[in-house]
Amino acid sequence: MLIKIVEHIDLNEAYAYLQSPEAGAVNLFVGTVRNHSKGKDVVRLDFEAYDAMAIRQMEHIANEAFDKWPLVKLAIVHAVGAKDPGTPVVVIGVSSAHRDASFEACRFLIDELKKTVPIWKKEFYEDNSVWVNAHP
Amino acid sequence: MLIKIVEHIDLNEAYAYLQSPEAGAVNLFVGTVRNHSKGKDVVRLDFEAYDAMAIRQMEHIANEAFDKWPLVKLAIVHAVGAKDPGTPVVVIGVSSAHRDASFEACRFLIDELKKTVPIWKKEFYEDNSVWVNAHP
Amino acid sequence: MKVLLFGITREITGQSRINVPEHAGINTVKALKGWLGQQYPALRSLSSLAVAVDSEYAQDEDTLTPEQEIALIPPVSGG
Amino acid sequence: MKVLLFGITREITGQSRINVPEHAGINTVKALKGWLGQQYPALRSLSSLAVAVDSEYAQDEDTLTPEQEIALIPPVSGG
Repeated sequence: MLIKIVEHIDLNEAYAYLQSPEAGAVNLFVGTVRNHSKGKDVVRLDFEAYDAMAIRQMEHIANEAFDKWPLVKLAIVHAVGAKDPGTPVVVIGVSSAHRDASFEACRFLIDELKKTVPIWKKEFYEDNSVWVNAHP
Repeated sequence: MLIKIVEHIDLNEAYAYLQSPEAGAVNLFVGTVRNHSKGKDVVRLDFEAYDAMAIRQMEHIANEAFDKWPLVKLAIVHAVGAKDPGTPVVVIGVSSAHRDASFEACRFLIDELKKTVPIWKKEFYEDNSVWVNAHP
Repeated sequence: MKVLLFGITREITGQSRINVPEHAGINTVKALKGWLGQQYPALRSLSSLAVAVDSEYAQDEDTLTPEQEIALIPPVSGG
Repeated sequence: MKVLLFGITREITGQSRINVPEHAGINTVKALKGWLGQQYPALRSLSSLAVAVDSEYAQDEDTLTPEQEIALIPPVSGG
Protein backbone atom coordinates (compact mmCIF):
# COMPACT_ATOMS: atom_id res chain seq x y z
CA MET A 1 0.00 0.00 0.00
CA LEU A 2 1.02 3.60 -0.68
CA ILE A 3 0.31 5.67 2.42
CA LYS A 4 1.85 9.05 3.03
CA ILE A 5 1.54 12.68 4.00
CA VAL A 6 2.92 15.17 1.50
CA GLU A 7 3.14 18.85 0.70
CA HIS A 8 1.53 18.47 -2.75
CA ILE A 9 -0.80 15.80 -4.12
CA ASP A 10 0.44 14.03 -7.26
CA LEU A 11 -2.48 12.21 -8.88
CA ASN A 12 -0.21 10.51 -11.43
CA GLU A 13 1.99 9.00 -8.78
CA ALA A 14 -1.08 7.48 -7.10
CA TYR A 15 -2.48 6.20 -10.39
CA ALA A 16 0.87 4.76 -11.50
CA TYR A 17 1.09 2.90 -8.19
CA LEU A 18 -2.45 1.48 -8.51
CA GLN A 19 -2.20 0.35 -12.14
CA SER A 20 -1.69 -3.39 -12.50
CA PRO A 21 -2.36 -5.99 -15.21
CA GLU A 22 -4.39 -7.92 -12.61
CA ALA A 23 -6.75 -5.00 -12.04
CA GLY A 24 -9.66 -4.17 -14.32
CA ALA A 25 -10.91 -1.26 -12.24
CA VAL A 26 -9.35 1.71 -10.48
CA ASN A 27 -11.41 4.13 -8.40
CA LEU A 28 -9.87 7.40 -7.30
CA PHE A 29 -11.36 9.95 -4.95
CA VAL A 30 -9.81 13.41 -4.84
CA GLY A 31 -10.87 15.81 -2.11
CA THR A 32 -10.29 19.44 -3.07
CA VAL A 33 -10.59 22.83 -1.41
CA ARG A 34 -13.98 24.40 -2.05
CA ASN A 35 -14.31 28.17 -2.33
CA HIS A 36 -17.32 28.22 -0.04
CA SER A 37 -18.38 26.46 3.15
CA LYS A 38 -21.59 26.95 5.13
CA GLY A 39 -22.46 30.04 3.12
CA LYS A 40 -19.09 31.77 3.54
CA ASP A 41 -16.34 32.41 1.00
CA VAL A 42 -13.25 30.36 1.77
CA VAL A 43 -10.00 32.10 0.80
CA ARG A 44 -7.58 29.43 2.05
CA LEU A 45 -7.31 26.24 4.07
CA ASP A 46 -4.53 25.13 6.38
CA PHE A 47 -4.01 21.41 7.04
CA GLU A 48 -2.05 20.08 9.97
CA ALA A 49 -1.34 16.42 10.74
CA TYR A 50 -0.02 14.38 13.64
CA ASP A 51 2.11 12.53 11.11
CA ALA A 52 3.10 9.34 12.95
CA MET A 53 -0.41 8.68 14.22
CA ALA A 54 -2.05 9.70 10.94
CA ILE A 55 0.06 7.11 9.07
CA ARG A 56 -0.79 4.47 11.66
CA GLN A 57 -4.51 5.19 11.47
CA MET A 58 -4.42 5.18 7.66
CA GLU A 59 -2.75 1.77 7.82
CA HIS A 60 -5.57 0.53 10.06
CA ILE A 61 -8.31 1.56 7.64
CA ALA A 62 -6.28 0.23 4.70
CA ASN A 63 -5.99 -3.16 6.40
CA GLU A 64 -9.72 -3.12 7.10
CA ALA A 65 -10.39 -2.46 3.42
CA PHE A 66 -8.08 -5.32 2.36
CA ASP A 67 -10.00 -7.59 4.75
CA LYS A 68 -13.41 -6.56 3.43
CA TRP A 69 -12.79 -6.51 -0.33
CA PRO A 70 -10.57 -8.37 -2.85
CA LEU A 71 -8.27 -5.48 -3.68
CA VAL A 72 -5.13 -5.39 -5.80
CA LYS A 73 -3.57 -2.13 -4.56
CA LEU A 74 -4.52 0.80 -2.38
CA ALA A 75 -3.22 4.36 -1.95
CA ILE A 76 -3.99 7.05 0.65
CA VAL A 77 -2.13 10.34 0.28
CA HIS A 78 -3.02 13.44 2.29
CA ALA A 79 -1.52 16.89 1.88
CA VAL A 80 -0.66 19.33 4.66
CA GLY A 81 0.08 23.06 4.66
CA ALA A 82 -1.71 26.06 3.15
CA LYS A 83 -4.04 25.25 0.24
CA ASP A 84 -5.94 27.53 -2.14
CA PRO A 85 -9.47 26.80 -3.44
CA GLY A 86 -9.36 24.22 -6.25
CA THR A 87 -6.27 22.47 -4.86
CA PRO A 88 -6.38 18.71 -4.18
CA VAL A 89 -5.80 17.87 -0.51
CA VAL A 90 -6.36 14.13 -0.39
CA VAL A 91 -6.33 11.30 -2.92
CA ILE A 92 -7.61 7.82 -2.17
CA GLY A 93 -7.25 5.13 -4.81
CA VAL A 94 -8.10 1.46 -5.01
CA SER A 95 -7.56 -1.08 -7.77
CA SER A 96 -9.38 -4.38 -8.03
CA ALA A 97 -10.30 -7.03 -10.59
CA HIS A 98 -13.93 -5.82 -10.79
CA ARG A 99 -15.41 -2.39 -10.17
CA ASP A 100 -17.72 -3.12 -7.21
CA ALA A 101 -14.77 -3.57 -4.86
CA SER A 102 -12.90 -0.47 -6.00
CA PHE A 103 -15.93 1.82 -5.66
CA GLU A 104 -16.97 0.43 -2.27
CA ALA A 105 -13.49 0.34 -0.75
CA CYS A 106 -12.68 3.87 -1.95
CA ARG A 107 -15.88 5.19 -0.40
CA PHE A 108 -15.21 3.31 2.84
CA LEU A 109 -11.67 4.72 3.05
CA ILE A 110 -12.61 8.38 2.63
CA ASP A 111 -15.49 8.01 5.11
CA GLU A 112 -13.23 6.35 7.71
CA LEU A 113 -10.35 8.77 7.09
CA LYS A 114 -12.65 11.66 7.94
CA LYS A 115 -13.63 9.97 11.21
CA THR A 116 -10.36 8.68 12.63
CA VAL A 117 -7.22 10.06 10.96
CA PRO A 118 -5.65 12.88 13.05
CA ILE A 119 -5.53 15.66 10.49
CA TRP A 120 -7.02 19.08 11.13
CA LYS A 121 -8.32 21.71 8.76
CA LYS A 122 -8.53 25.43 9.50
CA GLU A 123 -10.76 27.43 7.16
CA PHE A 124 -9.86 31.05 6.49
CA TYR A 125 -12.65 33.39 5.41
CA GLU A 126 -12.40 37.07 4.49
CA ASP A 127 -12.77 38.18 8.11
CA ASN A 128 -11.89 35.26 10.38
CA SER A 129 -10.91 31.59 10.59
CA VAL A 130 -12.12 28.41 12.32
CA TRP A 131 -10.83 24.92 13.02
CA VAL A 132 -13.45 22.76 11.25
CA ASN A 133 -15.57 20.50 13.52
CA ALA A 134 -13.84 21.78 16.67
CA HIS A 135 -16.97 23.12 18.35
CA PRO A 136 -20.51 21.71 18.53
CA MET B 1 -19.02 18.07 -20.22
CA LEU B 2 -15.94 16.43 -21.69
CA ILE B 3 -17.03 13.50 -23.86
CA LYS B 4 -14.80 11.89 -26.42
CA ILE B 5 -13.28 8.83 -28.03
CA VAL B 6 -9.51 8.78 -28.19
CA GLU B 7 -6.52 6.59 -29.04
CA HIS B 8 -4.93 6.98 -25.60
CA ILE B 9 -6.46 7.85 -22.21
CA ASP B 10 -4.97 10.90 -20.50
CA LEU B 11 -5.99 10.87 -16.83
CA ASN B 12 -4.51 14.33 -16.24
CA GLU B 13 -6.55 15.90 -18.96
CA ALA B 14 -9.72 14.49 -17.39
CA TYR B 15 -8.72 15.59 -13.89
CA ALA B 16 -7.72 19.07 -15.06
CA TYR B 17 -11.12 19.41 -16.72
CA LEU B 18 -13.01 18.30 -13.58
CA GLN B 19 -11.12 20.43 -11.07
CA SER B 20 -13.06 23.50 -9.97
CA PRO B 21 -13.04 25.79 -6.93
CA GLU B 22 -16.76 25.01 -6.53
CA ALA B 23 -16.11 21.28 -6.22
CA GLY B 24 -14.98 19.62 -3.00
CA ALA B 25 -15.02 16.09 -4.42
CA VAL B 26 -13.83 14.41 -7.60
CA ASN B 27 -14.46 10.73 -8.28
CA LEU B 28 -12.63 9.05 -11.14
CA PHE B 29 -13.16 5.54 -12.44
CA VAL B 30 -10.53 4.06 -14.72
CA GLY B 31 -11.28 0.80 -16.51
CA THR B 32 -8.13 -1.05 -17.48
CA VAL B 33 -7.23 -4.18 -19.47
CA ARG B 34 -6.96 -7.21 -17.19
CA ASN B 35 -4.50 -9.96 -18.03
CA HIS B 36 -7.11 -12.65 -17.40
CA SER B 37 -10.81 -13.13 -18.11
CA LYS B 38 -12.96 -16.15 -17.29
CA GLY B 39 -9.90 -18.21 -16.43
CA LYS B 40 -7.95 -17.43 -19.59
CA ASP B 41 -4.83 -15.31 -20.10
CA VAL B 42 -5.60 -12.19 -22.08
CA VAL B 43 -2.71 -11.04 -24.28
CA ARG B 44 -4.45 -8.06 -25.89
CA LEU B 45 -7.78 -6.31 -26.33
CA ASP B 46 -9.14 -4.53 -29.38
CA PHE B 47 -11.76 -1.81 -28.94
CA GLU B 48 -13.97 -0.61 -31.76
CA ALA B 49 -16.59 2.16 -31.52
CA TYR B 50 -19.45 3.46 -33.63
CA ASP B 51 -18.14 6.94 -32.90
CA ALA B 52 -21.09 9.20 -33.73
CA MET B 53 -23.59 7.03 -31.87
CA ALA B 54 -21.22 6.37 -28.97
CA ILE B 55 -20.82 10.13 -28.40
CA ARG B 56 -24.59 10.60 -28.61
CA GLN B 57 -25.28 7.81 -26.11
CA MET B 58 -22.59 9.14 -23.74
CA GLU B 59 -24.30 12.53 -23.91
CA HIS B 60 -27.60 10.89 -22.97
CA ILE B 61 -26.20 9.24 -19.84
CA ALA B 62 -24.29 12.43 -18.95
CA ASN B 63 -27.53 14.42 -19.12
CA GLU B 64 -29.27 11.82 -16.98
CA ALA B 65 -26.51 12.15 -14.38
CA PHE B 66 -26.79 15.95 -14.38
CA ASP B 67 -30.55 15.56 -13.84
CA LYS B 68 -30.14 13.12 -10.95
CA TRP B 69 -27.24 14.71 -9.00
CA PRO B 70 -25.95 18.23 -8.32
CA LEU B 71 -22.74 17.93 -10.34
CA VAL B 72 -20.14 20.54 -11.19
CA LYS B 73 -18.42 18.83 -14.14
CA LEU B 74 -18.40 15.46 -15.84
CA ALA B 75 -16.01 13.62 -18.17
CA ILE B 76 -16.40 10.40 -20.17
CA VAL B 77 -13.43 9.39 -22.31
CA HIS B 78 -13.14 5.98 -24.00
CA ALA B 79 -10.18 4.62 -25.90
CA VAL B 80 -10.29 2.55 -29.10
CA GLY B 81 -7.69 0.39 -30.82
CA ALA B 82 -5.35 -2.35 -29.58
CA LYS B 83 -4.63 -2.27 -25.84
CA ASP B 84 -2.17 -4.30 -23.75
CA PRO B 85 -2.92 -5.57 -20.23
CA GLY B 86 -2.57 -2.78 -17.66
CA THR B 87 -3.58 -0.07 -20.14
CA PRO B 88 -6.47 2.29 -19.27
CA VAL B 89 -9.37 2.05 -21.73
CA VAL B 90 -12.00 4.28 -20.18
CA VAL B 91 -12.03 7.11 -17.67
CA ILE B 92 -15.17 8.51 -16.11
CA GLY B 93 -14.91 11.48 -13.79
CA VAL B 94 -17.39 13.59 -11.89
CA SER B 95 -16.88 16.62 -9.66
CA SER B 96 -19.43 17.88 -7.15
CA ALA B 97 -19.62 19.99 -4.00
CA HIS B 98 -19.94 16.91 -1.74
CA ARG B 99 -18.72 13.37 -2.23
CA ASP B 100 -22.02 11.46 -2.28
CA ALA B 101 -22.94 12.87 -5.68
CA SER B 102 -19.55 12.24 -7.27
CA PHE B 103 -19.38 8.61 -6.13
CA GLU B 104 -22.97 7.82 -7.10
CA ALA B 105 -22.88 9.57 -10.47
CA CYS B 106 -19.55 8.01 -11.43
CA ARG B 107 -20.89 4.54 -10.63
CA PHE B 108 -24.10 5.23 -12.54
CA LEU B 109 -22.16 6.41 -15.60
CA ILE B 110 -19.87 3.38 -15.89
CA ASP B 111 -22.81 1.01 -15.35
CA GLU B 112 -24.89 2.74 -18.04
CA LEU B 113 -21.96 3.05 -20.44
CA LYS B 114 -21.51 -0.70 -20.32
CA LYS B 115 -25.20 -1.21 -21.17
CA THR B 116 -25.87 1.30 -23.93
CA VAL B 117 -22.78 2.85 -25.51
CA PRO B 118 -21.91 1.18 -28.85
CA ILE B 119 -18.32 0.14 -28.20
CA TRP B 120 -17.10 -3.40 -28.71
CA LYS B 121 -14.24 -5.31 -27.15
CA LYS B 122 -12.47 -8.29 -28.68
CA GLU B 123 -10.35 -10.33 -26.28
CA PHE B 124 -7.27 -12.08 -27.66
CA TYR B 125 -6.02 -15.14 -25.79
CA GLU B 126 -2.95 -17.25 -26.58
CA ASP B 127 -4.89 -19.45 -29.01
CA ASN B 128 -8.04 -17.61 -30.10
CA SER B 129 -10.16 -14.48 -29.72
CA VAL B 130 -13.78 -13.56 -28.95
CA TRP B 131 -16.04 -10.53 -29.15
CA VAL B 132 -17.06 -10.10 -25.51
CA ASN B 133 -20.80 -10.59 -24.72
CA ALA B 134 -21.58 -11.44 -28.36
CA HIS B 135 -22.96 -14.91 -27.69
CA PRO B 136 -25.21 -16.20 -24.89
CA MET C 1 -30.82 1.45 -47.96
CA LYS C 2 -27.38 1.10 -46.40
CA VAL C 3 -26.61 -0.53 -43.06
CA LEU C 4 -23.41 0.07 -41.08
CA LEU C 5 -21.78 -2.90 -39.36
CA PHE C 6 -19.44 -3.09 -36.37
CA GLY C 7 -17.67 -5.69 -34.28
CA ILE C 8 -18.90 -9.23 -34.70
CA THR C 9 -21.56 -8.28 -37.26
CA ARG C 10 -18.81 -6.90 -39.48
CA GLU C 11 -16.90 -10.17 -39.11
CA ILE C 12 -19.98 -12.35 -39.74
CA THR C 13 -20.92 -10.52 -42.91
CA GLY C 14 -17.37 -9.75 -44.04
CA GLN C 15 -18.51 -6.18 -44.73
CA SER C 16 -18.59 -2.88 -42.86
CA ARG C 17 -21.58 -1.69 -44.87
CA ILE C 18 -24.41 -3.65 -46.52
CA ASN C 19 -26.65 -2.39 -49.29
CA VAL C 20 -30.20 -3.62 -48.85
CA PRO C 21 -31.70 -3.80 -52.37
CA GLU C 22 -34.81 -1.67 -52.91
CA HIS C 23 -36.73 -4.66 -54.28
CA ALA C 24 -36.40 -6.35 -50.85
CA GLY C 25 -39.11 -3.90 -49.72
CA ILE C 26 -37.61 -3.35 -46.25
CA ASN C 27 -39.27 -0.44 -44.39
CA THR C 28 -39.26 -1.36 -40.70
CA VAL C 29 -36.63 -2.38 -38.17
CA LYS C 30 -38.30 -5.75 -37.79
CA ALA C 31 -38.25 -6.40 -41.53
CA LEU C 32 -34.59 -5.41 -41.72
CA LYS C 33 -33.65 -7.81 -38.94
CA GLY C 34 -35.59 -10.62 -40.60
CA TRP C 35 -33.98 -10.01 -43.97
CA LEU C 36 -30.44 -9.85 -42.50
CA GLY C 37 -31.06 -13.02 -40.49
CA GLN C 38 -31.93 -14.84 -43.72
CA GLN C 39 -28.90 -13.51 -45.58
CA TYR C 40 -26.51 -14.18 -42.66
CA PRO C 41 -27.92 -16.90 -40.36
CA ALA C 42 -24.96 -16.50 -37.94
CA LEU C 43 -26.46 -13.15 -36.89
CA ARG C 44 -29.30 -15.10 -35.24
CA SER C 45 -26.89 -16.71 -32.76
CA LEU C 46 -25.96 -13.39 -31.14
CA SER C 47 -27.12 -12.63 -27.57
CA SER C 48 -28.96 -9.61 -28.91
CA LEU C 49 -29.08 -7.50 -32.04
CA ALA C 50 -30.34 -3.92 -32.02
CA VAL C 51 -30.82 -1.45 -34.85
CA ALA C 52 -29.82 2.19 -34.52
CA VAL C 53 -31.32 4.98 -36.60
CA ASP C 54 -29.43 8.27 -36.69
CA SER C 55 -27.43 7.31 -33.57
CA GLU C 56 -30.48 6.36 -31.47
CA TYR C 57 -31.73 2.89 -30.60
CA ALA C 58 -34.80 2.01 -32.70
CA GLN C 59 -37.79 -0.23 -31.92
CA ASP C 60 -38.97 -3.16 -34.07
CA GLU C 61 -42.00 -1.23 -35.35
CA ASP C 62 -40.06 1.93 -36.29
CA THR C 63 -40.04 2.71 -40.00
CA LEU C 64 -36.86 3.04 -42.00
CA THR C 65 -36.08 5.38 -44.89
CA PRO C 66 -33.01 5.50 -47.16
CA GLU C 67 -31.91 8.96 -45.91
CA GLN C 68 -31.36 7.70 -42.36
CA GLU C 69 -28.05 6.42 -41.01
CA ILE C 70 -28.92 2.85 -40.11
CA ALA C 71 -26.61 0.54 -38.15
CA LEU C 72 -26.65 -2.92 -36.61
CA ILE C 73 -25.68 -2.93 -32.92
CA PRO C 74 -24.50 -6.31 -31.59
CA PRO C 75 -24.12 -6.72 -27.77
CA VAL C 76 -21.96 -3.83 -26.54
CA SER C 77 -18.91 -4.48 -24.37
CA GLY C 78 -17.21 -1.15 -23.77
CA GLY C 79 -15.76 0.03 -20.47
CA MET D 1 4.84 13.29 31.33
CA LYS D 2 4.70 15.20 28.07
CA VAL D 3 1.58 15.73 25.96
CA LEU D 4 1.69 16.68 22.26
CA LEU D 5 -0.85 19.24 21.03
CA PHE D 6 -2.26 19.88 17.57
CA GLY D 7 -4.75 22.15 15.84
CA ILE D 8 -7.11 24.00 18.12
CA THR D 9 -5.63 22.49 21.31
CA ARG D 10 -2.26 24.00 20.37
CA GLU D 11 -3.96 27.37 19.87
CA ILE D 12 -5.93 27.15 23.13
CA THR D 13 -2.87 26.31 25.19
CA GLY D 14 -0.41 28.37 23.19
CA GLN D 15 1.96 25.39 23.23
CA SER D 16 2.70 22.39 21.01
CA ARG D 17 3.84 20.33 24.00
CA ILE D 18 2.77 20.46 27.64
CA ASN D 19 4.75 19.07 30.56
CA VAL D 20 2.47 17.53 33.17
CA PRO D 21 4.29 17.87 36.51
CA GLU D 22 4.96 14.61 38.31
CA HIS D 23 3.34 15.94 41.50
CA ALA D 24 0.01 16.19 39.65
CA GLY D 25 -0.13 12.39 39.98
CA ILE D 26 -1.71 11.83 36.54
CA ASN D 27 -1.72 8.12 35.57
CA THR D 28 -4.89 7.55 33.51
CA VAL D 29 -6.40 9.09 30.39
CA LYS D 30 -9.37 10.28 32.41
CA ALA D 31 -7.15 11.99 35.00
CA LEU D 32 -5.13 13.68 32.25
CA LYS D 33 -8.27 15.05 30.61
CA GLY D 34 -9.54 16.32 33.96
CA TRP D 35 -6.26 18.04 34.78
CA LEU D 36 -5.97 19.66 31.33
CA GLY D 37 -9.59 20.85 31.55
CA GLN D 38 -8.79 22.62 34.80
CA GLN D 39 -5.61 24.21 33.42
CA TYR D 40 -7.25 25.24 30.14
CA PRO D 41 -11.06 25.51 30.55
CA ALA D 42 -11.48 26.33 26.83
CA LEU D 43 -10.63 22.69 26.08
CA ARG D 44 -13.98 21.74 27.64
CA SER D 45 -15.89 23.59 24.93
CA LEU D 46 -14.62 21.30 22.15
CA SER D 47 -17.02 18.86 20.41
CA SER D 48 -14.81 16.00 21.58
CA LEU D 49 -11.33 15.48 22.93
CA ALA D 50 -9.51 12.15 22.63
CA VAL D 51 -6.15 11.05 23.93
CA ALA D 52 -3.73 9.01 21.82
CA VAL D 53 -1.03 6.78 23.26
CA ASP D 54 1.75 5.69 20.94
CA SER D 55 -0.35 6.61 17.88
CA GLU D 56 -3.46 4.68 18.97
CA TYR D 57 -6.70 6.04 20.42
CA ALA D 58 -6.82 5.38 24.16
CA GLN D 59 -9.79 4.83 26.49
CA ASP D 60 -10.55 6.83 29.66
CA GLU D 61 -9.46 3.97 31.94
CA ASP D 62 -6.15 3.29 30.16
CA THR D 63 -3.06 3.95 32.27
CA LEU D 64 -0.37 6.40 31.21
CA THR D 65 3.39 6.21 31.75
CA PRO D 66 6.08 8.81 31.01
CA GLU D 67 7.76 6.67 28.31
CA GLN D 68 4.67 6.73 26.08
CA GLU D 69 4.06 9.27 23.34
CA ILE D 70 0.89 10.93 24.56
CA ALA D 71 -1.16 13.37 22.45
CA LEU D 72 -4.43 15.27 22.65
CA ILE D 73 -6.68 14.71 19.63
CA PRO D 74 -9.35 17.37 19.07
CA PRO D 75 -12.13 16.66 16.52
CA VAL D 76 -10.44 15.60 13.26
CA SER D 77 -11.33 17.28 9.97
CA GLY D 78 -9.07 15.81 7.29
CA GLY D 79 -10.14 14.81 3.81
